[in-house]
Amino acid sequence: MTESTSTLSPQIRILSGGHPRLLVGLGDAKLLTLAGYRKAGTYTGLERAVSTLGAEASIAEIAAAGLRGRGGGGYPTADKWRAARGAAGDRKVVVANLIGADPTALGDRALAEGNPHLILEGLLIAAHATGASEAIVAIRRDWTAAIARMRAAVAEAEAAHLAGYLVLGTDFSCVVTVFEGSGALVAGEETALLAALAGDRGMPTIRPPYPTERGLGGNPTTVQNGETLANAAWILTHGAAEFRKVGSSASPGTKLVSIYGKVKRAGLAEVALGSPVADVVALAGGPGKTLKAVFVGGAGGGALSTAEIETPYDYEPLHAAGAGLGLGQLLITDASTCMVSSARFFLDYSSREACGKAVPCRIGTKRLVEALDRVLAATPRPDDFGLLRELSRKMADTALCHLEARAPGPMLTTLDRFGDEYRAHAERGVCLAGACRTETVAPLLAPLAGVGPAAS
Amino acid sequence: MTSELRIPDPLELEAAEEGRLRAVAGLPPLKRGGGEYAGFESVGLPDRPPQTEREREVYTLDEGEMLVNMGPQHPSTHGVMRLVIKVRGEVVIDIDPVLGYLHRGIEKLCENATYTTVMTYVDPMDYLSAMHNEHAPAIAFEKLFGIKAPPRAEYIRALVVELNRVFSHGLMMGFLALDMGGLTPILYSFINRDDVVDMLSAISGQRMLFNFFRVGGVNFDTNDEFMSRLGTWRAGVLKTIEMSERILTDNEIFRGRTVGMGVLSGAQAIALGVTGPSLRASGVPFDVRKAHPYSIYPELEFDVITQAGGDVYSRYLQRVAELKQSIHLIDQIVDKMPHGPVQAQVPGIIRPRPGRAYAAVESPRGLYSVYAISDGGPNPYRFRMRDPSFVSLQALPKLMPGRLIADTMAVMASFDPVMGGVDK
Amino acid sequence: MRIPGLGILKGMRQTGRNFWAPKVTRQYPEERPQMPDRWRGRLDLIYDPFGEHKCEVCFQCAQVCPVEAIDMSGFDSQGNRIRYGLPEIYEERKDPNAYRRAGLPAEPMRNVARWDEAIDTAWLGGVIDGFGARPEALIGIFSAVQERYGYLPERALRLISDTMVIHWAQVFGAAGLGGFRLLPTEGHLVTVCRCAACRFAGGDALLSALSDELGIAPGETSNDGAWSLETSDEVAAGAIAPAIRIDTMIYGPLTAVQARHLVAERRKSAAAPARARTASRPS
Amino acid sequence: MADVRRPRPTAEQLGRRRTLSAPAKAGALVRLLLDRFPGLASTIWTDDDTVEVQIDGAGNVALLGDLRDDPELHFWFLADAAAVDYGVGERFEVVYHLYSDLHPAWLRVRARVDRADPHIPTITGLWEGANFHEREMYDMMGILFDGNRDLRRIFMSPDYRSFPQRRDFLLPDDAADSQAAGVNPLERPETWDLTRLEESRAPGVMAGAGDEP
Amino acid sequence: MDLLFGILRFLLATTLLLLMTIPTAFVVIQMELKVIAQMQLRYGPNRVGPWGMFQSTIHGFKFLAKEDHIPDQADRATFTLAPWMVYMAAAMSMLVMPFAPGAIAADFNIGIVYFFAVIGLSVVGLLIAGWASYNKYSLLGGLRSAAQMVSYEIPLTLSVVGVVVLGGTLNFRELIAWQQLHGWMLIWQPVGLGIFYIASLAEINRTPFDMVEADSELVAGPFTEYSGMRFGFFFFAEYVALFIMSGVMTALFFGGWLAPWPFPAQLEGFGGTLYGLLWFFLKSYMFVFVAVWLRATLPRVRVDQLMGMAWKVLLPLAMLNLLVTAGAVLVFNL
Repeated sequence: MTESTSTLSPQIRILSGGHPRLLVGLGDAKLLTLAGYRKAGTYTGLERAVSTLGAEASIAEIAAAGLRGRGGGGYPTADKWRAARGAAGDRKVVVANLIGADPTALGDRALAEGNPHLILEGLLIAAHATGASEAIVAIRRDWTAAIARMRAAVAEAEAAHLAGYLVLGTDFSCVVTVFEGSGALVAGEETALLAALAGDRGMPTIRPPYPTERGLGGNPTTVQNGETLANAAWILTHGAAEFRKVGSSASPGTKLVSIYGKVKRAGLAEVALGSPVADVVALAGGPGKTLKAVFVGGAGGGALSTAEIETPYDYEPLHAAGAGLGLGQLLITDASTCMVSSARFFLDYSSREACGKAVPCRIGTKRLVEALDRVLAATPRPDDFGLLRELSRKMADTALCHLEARAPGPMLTTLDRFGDEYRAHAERGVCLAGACRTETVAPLLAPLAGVGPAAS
Repeated sequence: MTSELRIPDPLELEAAEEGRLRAVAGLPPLKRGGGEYAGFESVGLPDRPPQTEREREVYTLDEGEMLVNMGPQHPSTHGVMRLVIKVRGEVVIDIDPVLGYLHRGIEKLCENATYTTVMTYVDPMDYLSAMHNEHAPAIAFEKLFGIKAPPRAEYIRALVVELNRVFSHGLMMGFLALDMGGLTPILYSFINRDDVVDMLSAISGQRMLFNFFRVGGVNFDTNDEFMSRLGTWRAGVLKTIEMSERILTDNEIFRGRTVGMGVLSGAQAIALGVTGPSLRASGVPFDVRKAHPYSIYPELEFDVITQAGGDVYSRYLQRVAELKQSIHLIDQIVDKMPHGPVQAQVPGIIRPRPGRAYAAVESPRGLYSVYAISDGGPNPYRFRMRDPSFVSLQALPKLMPGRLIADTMAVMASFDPVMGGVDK
Repeated sequence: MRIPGLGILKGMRQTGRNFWAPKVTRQYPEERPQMPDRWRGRLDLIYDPFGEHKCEVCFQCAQVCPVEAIDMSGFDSQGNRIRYGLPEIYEERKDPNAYRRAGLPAEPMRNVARWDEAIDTAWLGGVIDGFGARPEALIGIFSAVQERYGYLPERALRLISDTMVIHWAQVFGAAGLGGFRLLPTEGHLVTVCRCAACRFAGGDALLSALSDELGIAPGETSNDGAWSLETSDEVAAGAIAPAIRIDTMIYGPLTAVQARHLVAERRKSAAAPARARTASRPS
Repeated sequence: MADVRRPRPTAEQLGRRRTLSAPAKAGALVRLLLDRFPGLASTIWTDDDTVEVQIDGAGNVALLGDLRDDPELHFWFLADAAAVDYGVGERFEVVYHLYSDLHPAWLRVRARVDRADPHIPTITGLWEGANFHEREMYDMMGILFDGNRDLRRIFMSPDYRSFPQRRDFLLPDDAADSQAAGVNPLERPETWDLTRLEESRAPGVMAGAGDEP
Repeated sequence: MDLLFGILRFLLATTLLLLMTIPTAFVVIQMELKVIAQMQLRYGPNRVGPWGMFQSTIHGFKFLAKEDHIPDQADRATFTLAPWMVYMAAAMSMLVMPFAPGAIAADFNIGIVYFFAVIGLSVVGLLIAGWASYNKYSLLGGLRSAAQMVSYEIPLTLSVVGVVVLGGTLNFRELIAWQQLHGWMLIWQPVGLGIFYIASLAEINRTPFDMVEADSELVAGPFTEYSGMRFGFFFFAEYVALFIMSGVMTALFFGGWLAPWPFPAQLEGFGGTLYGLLWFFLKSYMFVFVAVWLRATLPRVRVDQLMGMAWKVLLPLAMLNLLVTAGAVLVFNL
C-alpha cells in the first residue's frame, strides 16, 4: 500500500512495510461510512460474538489469540474481561481509551480518524463480553476530526442496530457515547481517565480496587486502549489462529509504531511483535546519520544503544532492557543528539504532565530535572548522580501509577549506557555530542546559566 | 419554703405609705392612671411618636415616676441589651426590653449559605451552648436530606451536648451570684468551664465556636486526649460544683433574695413560651429530650426533674439538679458508646429534595428549634431558628412590676438569657 | 428551721479553705497552654528542604474541605496561573472590585477579562444541557468554552460548577490538567509544538527563532497586544515535525528560517482577522 | 471517591430514604384531625414526626384555639411561630408549631397570608408569648398582625425602612445572589448604590411601614 | 509657749495622719486584691514588684494619670467638692484614733463622740456626689447611701453607748485603760460587738451592704460619673474608712493597743509605743481581713432587707443591750 494521507490528518503518514492488519486501507474514505465498512467485510466479528459465540466463548477466543493490552501494560485482555464479567454490579461500563496520552503516539489517532467503525466494533464486542450496558469513547479533545467521525460512526451504527438497544435483534443492548477527554500524559492511566470522566481532576487512584471491580460511578468498568479494541475486533473477525500467525508466542499480533526523530521518513507503521528493533528502525528509512540510540516507549520507556539494536520489539525483552513498549513511540537519535539533554527533556515532560497527586512523582521529577540542570550547567553537587539513582528508585517503589514508576526510565537507561556524556557534562561542561551549543534547554524554563560558554 | 421569708410587695406598701403621708400633710391624694407621654428624650433618644399602644404605655409617666435606661452598656445585662425601666423611687413599675444590639441576621446568612456552611453561622448564636445550636440544624438537615447519622456519631453528639449543658448551667450559677454581688462563684464555674472547653477543643479543635457537627455525623471521632481529659474532669467536676453550691445554696442572704422572688406559675410560663429549666422550675415537666426524643435519649435513663416553687431559687436549684443529671447522662453515654464510623457518606454539595423539616433540641435555656425549608437548591430556602432565651425574655416585664431595681438583674439572670441568641 | 448565719459560715468555711488551696491560674507567658492536636486556630503551608512551598495548588485540600473554607491562588503543576475564591483573598486584594467594594477609587486592570468578562450564560447553559449535565462531558464543555472565549473564564467555571453540581475545586482541578488556558491571550496566538517528535526534529530552534522574531518569550504577549507566543503538545506533529500553529492553522515541517519568514509575512499583512473572543469581550 | 460527587447520589450513598407516608405513631392524630376538622382533610401532610395542616390566615385564631382547648387534641404549647416568604407574586406563610403531650408528633399549622396585603390576626390572645415572634415576623417580613398591641420593630432600629428577610430584599453584598447567576457579585458596582433597595421594596409594603403599623 | 507647742504638735500630727492615709489605703487595697484572689483560687496581682505588692500603688498613680472628666450638665462646684468631703471625713476621723500610748493625734475627752460625728459626714459627700453627677444611677445611689447610713448610725451609736456606760468615759485612752483593768470589752459587750461590726460594715458600704455602689444594679452608684483622681479619692476613702472602723473596733472591744495574754500587756517608754502600734495594727488588720473574707463570700443584700435589718433587728437588739448594760451598772454599781 502507498503512503496515502487522504482522510487522515497531515501529522499521520502511514509507512509501507511491516505487517499491516489494522492499517489495511486506512485513510481510504470508504472506510468512514458504514456501507463501505461492511463492504470491507467487517462487523462480522460483532455478529459472530453476539449471535453465535456468546460472551464466554468470545472471551475464550480472545484468550486463545493471546491478545495483550496495547496501552503499554501488556495485561492479557481476556483476563481483564473475565474479571469485569465476574464482578458484581448491575451496571457495567466499557471505556475506549483514545486519550492519546503521548501526542507523539499516533496509532490510536490514526485508527480513530481512519477507521472508527473498527474501534466501535471492538468496543461493542468488549461490552458484550463483559456484559456491559454502557460504553464510553473518550477521545483526546484536540483530535477534532476523530471525534466527529467517531460520533458519525456511532450514529450510523445505532441506526443500523449495530449499537444501542437490542443489537442485531438480540437482547444485548449497549449505549455508546463519545466524550472529549483532556489530553494529559496521566490520562493514559485508566484510573485517572475514570476520575476525569467522573468530573474530577484527572488523577489516578490507588489500585485495588481495580476499575474492573469498582470504576466509573462505583460500577465495574473495563478500560481498553483503542488499538486493543481494534485487535479484538480483528480477532473475532478472522479468528484466533489467524491472529497468532504473526508475532511472538508470548505476545502474538502486531503493534502500531510511530517512528520519529532523526529519520528520513517519520510516520506510523504496523510491525509484528517480536521483530528486532533494527527492522522497525529500517521501516523509517533508518537514521540520517549514524544511529546513536533508540528511545523506545517515549517518556515512560528507555534508550537502547546500538549494541542492543537487535532486541526483539516485545514487552518482556524491552522491559528487561530497561525500556518499555509504551504506546509504540520510537525515537531515533543520531550522533548529534546529547543524551543528557534528551533525558532532561523527557523528565521535564513528565514533571510538566504530572497530575500532582503523588508526592514522589510531583516533587521527585522536579528534583531530577533540577539535578540534570546542574549537570548540564557543569555545577553539579557532589552527590547528584547518587541523588538521581536514589530518587528514581524511591519513585519506582512508591509509585501510584505506572507512568510515575517509569518516568525516570530514559534518564536511567542513558545514565547506564552513556555515562561518559553525563560525566563530561558534569565535570568539564563539555557536550560530547556537541549539540548543547545550539540547544536551549526546554522552553518555559529559565535558560541555564553557563550552558553556551561551557561547551566551548 | 416559698412562704417563709415571703416579702410583701413594696409597691402597695409604698403607695399606701405615700397616701398616708399626703393625707397627714393635707395634700390631695396622688392621681394614678393619668400621667402624660414623656417621649424618648427621657431615655436619651431623639423623640418620635410612639409606634404602639404598648410603647405609649411604657413611656407615659405618672407623678413620681421616671425612666431608667439599663444598658446597653450596663455591667450585668448578659451581653448588650437595653431595659427601659419605669421606676418610682427604686420600685419597678414597668419594663420594656429593647433588643437588636447584637443582631447579625444569622437567619438571612444561613439562607445564603450552603447546608454545610450553616453550621459555622449558627455557632455564635447562643455562644454558651454552641453544640446545641449545631445539633438542631444537623437533625433538621438530616431529615430534609433523608440520611441518618451513624450510631457512634449520635453518641458523640449526645456526649458533647451534655458536656456543653454542664458548663452552661455552671456558668448560670455563677452569673446569678454575680448579679447579686457575689464575686466568687463565677470564678469557680469558670474553672469547670475551662476544663470542658479544653476537652471540647481536644475533640473539635476549637474552644468556643466548635463547628463540630456535620450533616450526617460529626467532624471527628473521639481521641485519647479527649477521653483522658474527660476522665480527669469527671473525677473532679462534682467537687467544683460543690464549691459554688456551698457558697450559695444555704446562704441566708442568697435565699433571702431569691426565695419567693419572681414567681412564675406554670400556666403563666406556658402562656409566655418559657421553656427549659425555667419552665420545669415552675412544675411543668416538659423536656424535649423526653417529649420528642431526638438523638439517643430514648436509650438513656433519666427523669424530668421539676421544682415546685417557680421562683428564682427554684430555677437555681433546677439548674443545679440538671447539671448533676447531665453528668450522670455523660456516664451512661460513655458506657454505652458503640464503635463504628462517625460520618455518613454525604456528597460535597448537599441538595436535599424540596421539603420541610422541623427539629427541636433541649438546650440549656430551653427549646431550641430549627425550621428548614429546601427548594432543592444548594442552600436552604428558609432557615428559622427559635431561640429559647429570646422567648423567655418576655417573662421579665410580667414578673418585675412591684419589685426593686436590684431584683431585675437577679430575675433576668435566673432565666439565663444569652444575648447572642436573643438577637440572632 | 435552720439557725440563721449557718449558711453564711458554711460559705466562709469554703472560701477560707480555698484561701490555702492550690491555685488554678495559668501564668500565661511563662506557662504556654497545651494546644490540642486538632487545634484549628492556625494554618500554615510547609516548605520542603529546598525552601519551596510543598503546596502544588492541586486543590485536593479544597476538595475535601466541608465548608469550602480554602481559597487558592498560585501556579499549578502545569504552570497555569490558577485561583479560586473571593477576589479579595491574597494578592487579589488589589483587585479593583475589592477596591470598589471598599468604596475606594479603582483603576482598570490590565487584563480585564480575567474578572470582568461577561459570560453568555444562556449559551453555556445550552451547552451543558446539550451534554445532559453529565460529568463525563466536563472536558467537552471546557473545550467548547475555550473554543468560544479562547480560554476558560472564571465565571464560566463557576457557572459550570453550580449547574452541574460539581464542587468547583474539582472543576478547577480538572481545568488545570489537559492544557486549558485559564488566562486570556491577546492577539494572534503562535503555538510552537513541544512534543518529542518536533523537539528532536529541531523544534527548539523554531522556538528561539520565533521568540527572537516577535521579541517575546514563550507565555508572553507583545507590547502592542497583537501577538502571543506559547508552547504546547497539542499540535502533535508526527510526520510534519517540527511544526507551529498560528491561531488555528498548523504549518510544518518548517526550518527556523521558514518559520521566521512565515510570521514576518503574517505580521506585515495588517488585515489580520480578529478572533471570535476579542469581539465578544467588553471594551 | 469520584462517584460521591455525582449529581444524583445513589440510594446507598444517601443512606435511608424517608417515607412520606404517615407513620403509625402519628396516625391517631391524623385520624383525630380528620374527624374534628374535615375541612382540612385535603391539606394534611405528615412525615415521621410532624403532622401538618394548611389553613387560610384569617382562620388561625379559631383553629389554634380549638387545637389548644379540645381535651383530646390538647396542643397546649406553642413551640414556634415563623414566617416564610414564597417570593414576589406568591404568598407569605405564618407557620405555627404546636406540641401536645397526648400526641407524639409536632403539629405544624401553615397559615397563608396574602403577600400584597399582609394581614393576619394575632394569636397573642391564645399564647401571650407569641408577641415576640410576631414582632420578629413583622420586623423581618413585614407581616401585620391585627390586634397585637405591641407590633413594632424588635431587631432593626425603629426608623429602618425595609424588611430584610423578604426574598426580594437585595443585599448590597455578594451573599444575596447565588453563584448560579454566573457572576461574582462582588464585581457588580451597581449593587452599591442603595437606591436599589428602595426600588426593590415589595408592592405590599407601604413606605415607612416601620412607623405606623 | 505651751500653746505654740500644742499648735506645732497638732500640725505635725495632722500632716502625719494625712500622709498616713495613702499608704494605709494602699495596704488595704492590696489586701483586698490579694486575699480575694487567693480565695477565688487565683494568684491575684503578682507582676508589679515582689509578689505584686505594688499593684495598689500602681492603681493610685493610674488614677493620677487618668483624664479628669466632668459631665456637661453636672453641677461643677458640688461635683468637685464631693470627693474631698468624703475623703476628709475619713481622714479627720483618724485624729482620735488611739494607735499606741503616746501616739494619739488629739486625745479629746469626747473622742468617741467626735469620731461618730465626723465619720457620719461622708454621707453628705456621697449625697452631694449623687446629686451633682446628673445621672439617675448616681442619684439613686446617693439616696440609698443617705438612707442606709442614717439608719445605721443609730444601732452603731447605740451599740457603743453600752461600752461608754460600762467604761464611764468618752475618751479612747481611758477606755483602753479600763479594759486593761477589767479585761477586754468583748467579754462584757458581746452583743454590742456583733451589732457594732454589722453596723460598721453597713456604715462604710462594705459587702454585703454595699448598696451605694452596687455595680450590678446601679452601675457604680454615686461614683458613676467620676474619673481620675476624684474617683481615686472616693476609692481611697472607702478603704481608709474600712481600716478606721477596724481600728475603732479594736479600741472599743479588743483592748486597743493592749497585747493579749500571755504577753505583757504594755511596755513603758518609746518601746511601749512601738509595742502598742504592733498589737494595734495586728488586731485592726485582722478585722480588715475578716471584712475582705466576707466580701469574697457573700452576695449583696437588697436595699429593703438592709433597712428592715437596721430597724427591725439591730435597733431593738441595741436598745435591749443598752438596757441590760445600764441595769447591770445600776445594780452592781460598777
